[in-house]
Amino acid sequence: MSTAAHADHGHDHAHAHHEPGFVEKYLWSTDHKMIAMQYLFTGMAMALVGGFTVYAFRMQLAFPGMSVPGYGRVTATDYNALVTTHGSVMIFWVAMPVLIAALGNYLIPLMIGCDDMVFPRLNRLSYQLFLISAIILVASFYVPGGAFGGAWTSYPPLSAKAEYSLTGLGSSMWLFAVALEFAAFLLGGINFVTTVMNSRAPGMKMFDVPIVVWMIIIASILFMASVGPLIAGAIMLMFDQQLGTGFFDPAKGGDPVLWQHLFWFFGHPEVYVVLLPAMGIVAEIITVFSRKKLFAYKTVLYTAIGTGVLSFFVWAHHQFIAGIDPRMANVFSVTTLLISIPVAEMVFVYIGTLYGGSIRLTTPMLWALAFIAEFLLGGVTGIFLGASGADIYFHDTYFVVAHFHYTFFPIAFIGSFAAITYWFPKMFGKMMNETWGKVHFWGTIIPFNFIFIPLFLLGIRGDHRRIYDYRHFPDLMKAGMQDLRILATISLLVLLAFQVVFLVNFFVSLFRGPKAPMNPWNANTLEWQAPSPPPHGNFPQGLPNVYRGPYEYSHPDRKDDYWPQTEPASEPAKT
Amino acid sequence: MIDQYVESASTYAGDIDNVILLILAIVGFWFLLAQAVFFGLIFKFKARPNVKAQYVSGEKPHEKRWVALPHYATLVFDVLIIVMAIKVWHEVKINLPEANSTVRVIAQQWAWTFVHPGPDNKLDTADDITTVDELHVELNKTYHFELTSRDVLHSFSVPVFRLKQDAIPGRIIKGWFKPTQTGQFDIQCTEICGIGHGIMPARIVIETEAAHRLWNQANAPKLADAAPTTPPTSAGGMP
Amino acid sequence: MSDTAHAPAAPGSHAVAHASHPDSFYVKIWGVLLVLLVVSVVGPELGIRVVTLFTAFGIAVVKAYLVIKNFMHLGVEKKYVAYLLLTMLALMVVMVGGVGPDVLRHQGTNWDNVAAKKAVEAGLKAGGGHGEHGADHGAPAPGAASPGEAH
Amino acid sequence: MPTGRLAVWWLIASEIVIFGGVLGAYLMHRLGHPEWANQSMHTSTWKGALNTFILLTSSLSAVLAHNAASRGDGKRAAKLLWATIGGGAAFLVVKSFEWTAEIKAGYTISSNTFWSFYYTAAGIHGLHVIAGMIVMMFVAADAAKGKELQRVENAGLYWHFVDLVWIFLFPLLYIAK
Repeated sequence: MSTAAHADHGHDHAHAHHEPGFVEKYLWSTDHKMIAMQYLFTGMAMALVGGFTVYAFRMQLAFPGMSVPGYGRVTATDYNALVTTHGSVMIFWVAMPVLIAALGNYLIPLMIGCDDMVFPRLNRLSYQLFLISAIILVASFYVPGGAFGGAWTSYPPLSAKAEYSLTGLGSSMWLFAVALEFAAFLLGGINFVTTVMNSRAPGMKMFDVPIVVWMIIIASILFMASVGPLIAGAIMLMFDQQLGTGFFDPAKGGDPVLWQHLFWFFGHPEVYVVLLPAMGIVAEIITVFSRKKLFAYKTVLYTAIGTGVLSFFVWAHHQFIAGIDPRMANVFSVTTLLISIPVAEMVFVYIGTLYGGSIRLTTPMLWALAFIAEFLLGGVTGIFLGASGADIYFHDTYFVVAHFHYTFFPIAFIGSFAAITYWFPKMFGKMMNETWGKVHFWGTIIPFNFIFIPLFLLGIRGDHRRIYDYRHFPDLMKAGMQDLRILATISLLVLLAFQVVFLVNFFVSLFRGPKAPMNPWNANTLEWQAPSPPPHGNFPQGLPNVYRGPYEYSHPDRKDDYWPQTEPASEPAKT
Repeated sequence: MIDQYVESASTYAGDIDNVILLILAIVGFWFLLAQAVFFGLIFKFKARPNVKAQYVSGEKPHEKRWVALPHYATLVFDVLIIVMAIKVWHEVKINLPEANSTVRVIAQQWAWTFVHPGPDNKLDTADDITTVDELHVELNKTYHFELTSRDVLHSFSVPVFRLKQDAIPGRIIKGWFKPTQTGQFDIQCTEICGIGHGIMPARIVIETEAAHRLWNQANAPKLADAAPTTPPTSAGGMP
Repeated sequence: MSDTAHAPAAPGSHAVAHASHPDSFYVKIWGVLLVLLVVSVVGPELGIRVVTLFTAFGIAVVKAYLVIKNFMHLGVEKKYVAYLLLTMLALMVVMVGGVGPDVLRHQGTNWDNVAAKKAVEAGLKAGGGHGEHGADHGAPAPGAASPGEAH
Repeated sequence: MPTGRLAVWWLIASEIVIFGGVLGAYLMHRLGHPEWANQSMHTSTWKGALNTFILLTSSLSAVLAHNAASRGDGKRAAKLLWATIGGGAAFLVVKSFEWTAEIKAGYTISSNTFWSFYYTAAGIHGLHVIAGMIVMMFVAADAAKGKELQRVENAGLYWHFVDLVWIFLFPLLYIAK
């Protein structure tokens, strides 16, 4: 399978016959590892944008009318733009590039034992489109009217007409940026899928592929299959904005509900697009640090596929009270609760993996375990929202906000921190500082819960979303409610402050950290058989052969508690 | 649980609260159990010197059972939750009981217009009472509402009723409520509708029969000048 | 996933790999497609609704099948490709099935799309006569902004 | 399966849902709006049929190019690819005459939702035609020198897909009146 692929793309990138210059090495590279780094650093930079926006609008909520240090007064217009940007940036420009693009690009060729993606130039193009989309999004803050403020769901007619949104240009820039980003990830997804199908190392059968690679592939396929209608919808909405068509305008014979469906037909699978890679990362880390074989590999795989398939049948639970026919809500309520089964099963499997292990609480392991603990709360609170009767009350309250932050924060941040701390030695050839890693861990996890538990309580008390000043609502200013808002904001400030620890640790370790050995965690998967960091072409000693699955830890026949996938069975166990 | 924080002022508020409570009990139990098992395993199997981890593939039937059993339990409880949730959903959103009166709710950027039927209890007559940002209803009477919007999406949310429904331009959406408690409460717009989304509060005033009659009489337009003050069809796509 | 460029063979008459079809085979398929095109244009001229639907959409499906099978060689392609494409089509059916009750229909349980109903009514009224339609193009379809006579 | 062809299949799969979104939305509106028949009667069936003919014929030359390429005859493959590109160009010429006539008659993208769908669906398809033509120019240039002959099939696959989309657009936009 690999021969055809290698023959096919051999011409695509010259195998570094000359020393590449700075631009060629860092900015115009076709090397999958460099592109992964570009995605990672762009994603981190966009996380700072997303973090700054949340800082500004949470300050406004806790201390309405104050001049926020570093931002100024948050007006109603600003508030909407900040909330919208926060949502879109964190999902499309942080979670997607870091979890799928950066880790997918970095890990897929290394973990399946090939020298690069099958389409390296397509890969570079994909990153460039992504970068342009990020620039357009940030630039939309500086155009007349300001950035789009119609929430990340961008429901028309508000998003379709400048006279309603008052941000004509900002809306179009937001929409164009999102559509461009989708195009970038479509190209990336095609590249991932074909690479894994055609370039696996000799001997690597379907069930020898590490779970994280499987998850990224399933996520890419989910993305490809769900994003089409929204790309079509984005073109239609763009025409509504710029050419005066009426696809979503009831006054012209269109239908605003159509956009909601097109959006959520993508939007719900999108949740699993980012969830599955994070789940995959956790699978890699908990097996390595509990020295255990993954409990029921095939079950994990099938539940992931089942989740993916089911995710196409649940989208309208976002629209229960949005004006869809109430009878359809019954259908979607049933499918939504059914999807809890495969997701719960995946969590049970991970908990089962811990049984009988030898658990080492290193920084990456702490993050992976925290993912499970926190995601559980995010998962179970989803039941309240998927059950149509209960959703009538909770829809569009802070309960929803808290619920999806308990899923998305573990996905986008806990998952990313787990991945970065785990693969840092491979990526940069240096070890990260464990002590500061743990300080950062506790400094993130504790305030995280103190942000969102108050938001659950506020949601139960009826706080609705996207309101810049609750003083207009007497029932929402009852005793204690403002205190909860202030508590959430103060916790956010603490959480943000601790991210400085991470950045300092990251860059100090990058430049000054102790040199990392080839396989610091005694892991089985192929990337740990390449030098740290891997050179261009990944495996200078020749592309590896694979003899077994990725999770053969603590095998009873072996003295070592790990058994690399590349080690031939006949050789005596290393001592 | 909810009524400790937010008054319960409609006939179905208690039913919605009960569904929430039921879900809380079910998922709360499983959540705590899962967390207990999870943390228990972490502490029990912390790395100790010279103790090798066990080799468990999880593929054998007796091992798989540990995942399969909770999986069936999830299914059973899912079905229970679905049944309860859909029952309440039908009560609130699908079955409309006979109404004593009908009000019209029109959302726009960024205000609510409420059309009350007036003393004759019929809409689209000369004595209709149109108010802005204030809805007057009578205790223990079943109301239908006809909801629409003039421009963008809005959402008509009355937390004390546990009622929420989006307003869509070009569509009329019907629903119902029956107030069970007098008082003044918030009406919120819960769908982002532009820069004024945060300044779109309204109040609902639930009155006794006598007080409501007085309000009707005081505010009903005099028939002489009825025509100019009561636009029977304001530009809301309404009948 | 094997290295061979094509699946070994499909059963029956397609036992030969597709690349070995002579050019004349493709010209024949093209001829069939052209005949079908003519039928699909002439059929609706008869003005019978069933014939129109069958000739327009039935024949489109047949044409698509011929192109996919013979020009794109899906018949001798790996099976999973066909499944992949069918899955995508099935997803679109799911989407239309889920969206239809809200968008295709103009009223349902406790809701009424008065804007769309008005547009239909006004459009049918305006389109009663044939011919001089250059005139009504500019008029925006009436909708929610102008109140309707809904019930 | 060769990587290039595999990638084209995945590309086609993801394009199916993009066109599926537009056409699904159109279909739902069309079935709910019988009055659109009064608009669609102003589309030109014979121009649509002519374009169908052009695309079917260009698909034939694309598959013949693939046949030539699989025999190793790069020169003939390149010639046939250029014929396919010519077909695409002819398609666009017909399309531009058609649209000019319609816009002159007052049917623009914003006249009515039928026309919005008409121009949007055909416009997205037209962009795919242009993209296919550009790709084929590069492939033809290589094939003429006998290089990268496997790409002839991949470009052809994509072109057949563009043809397929038109096969469905034609009855949806032109015939159903």
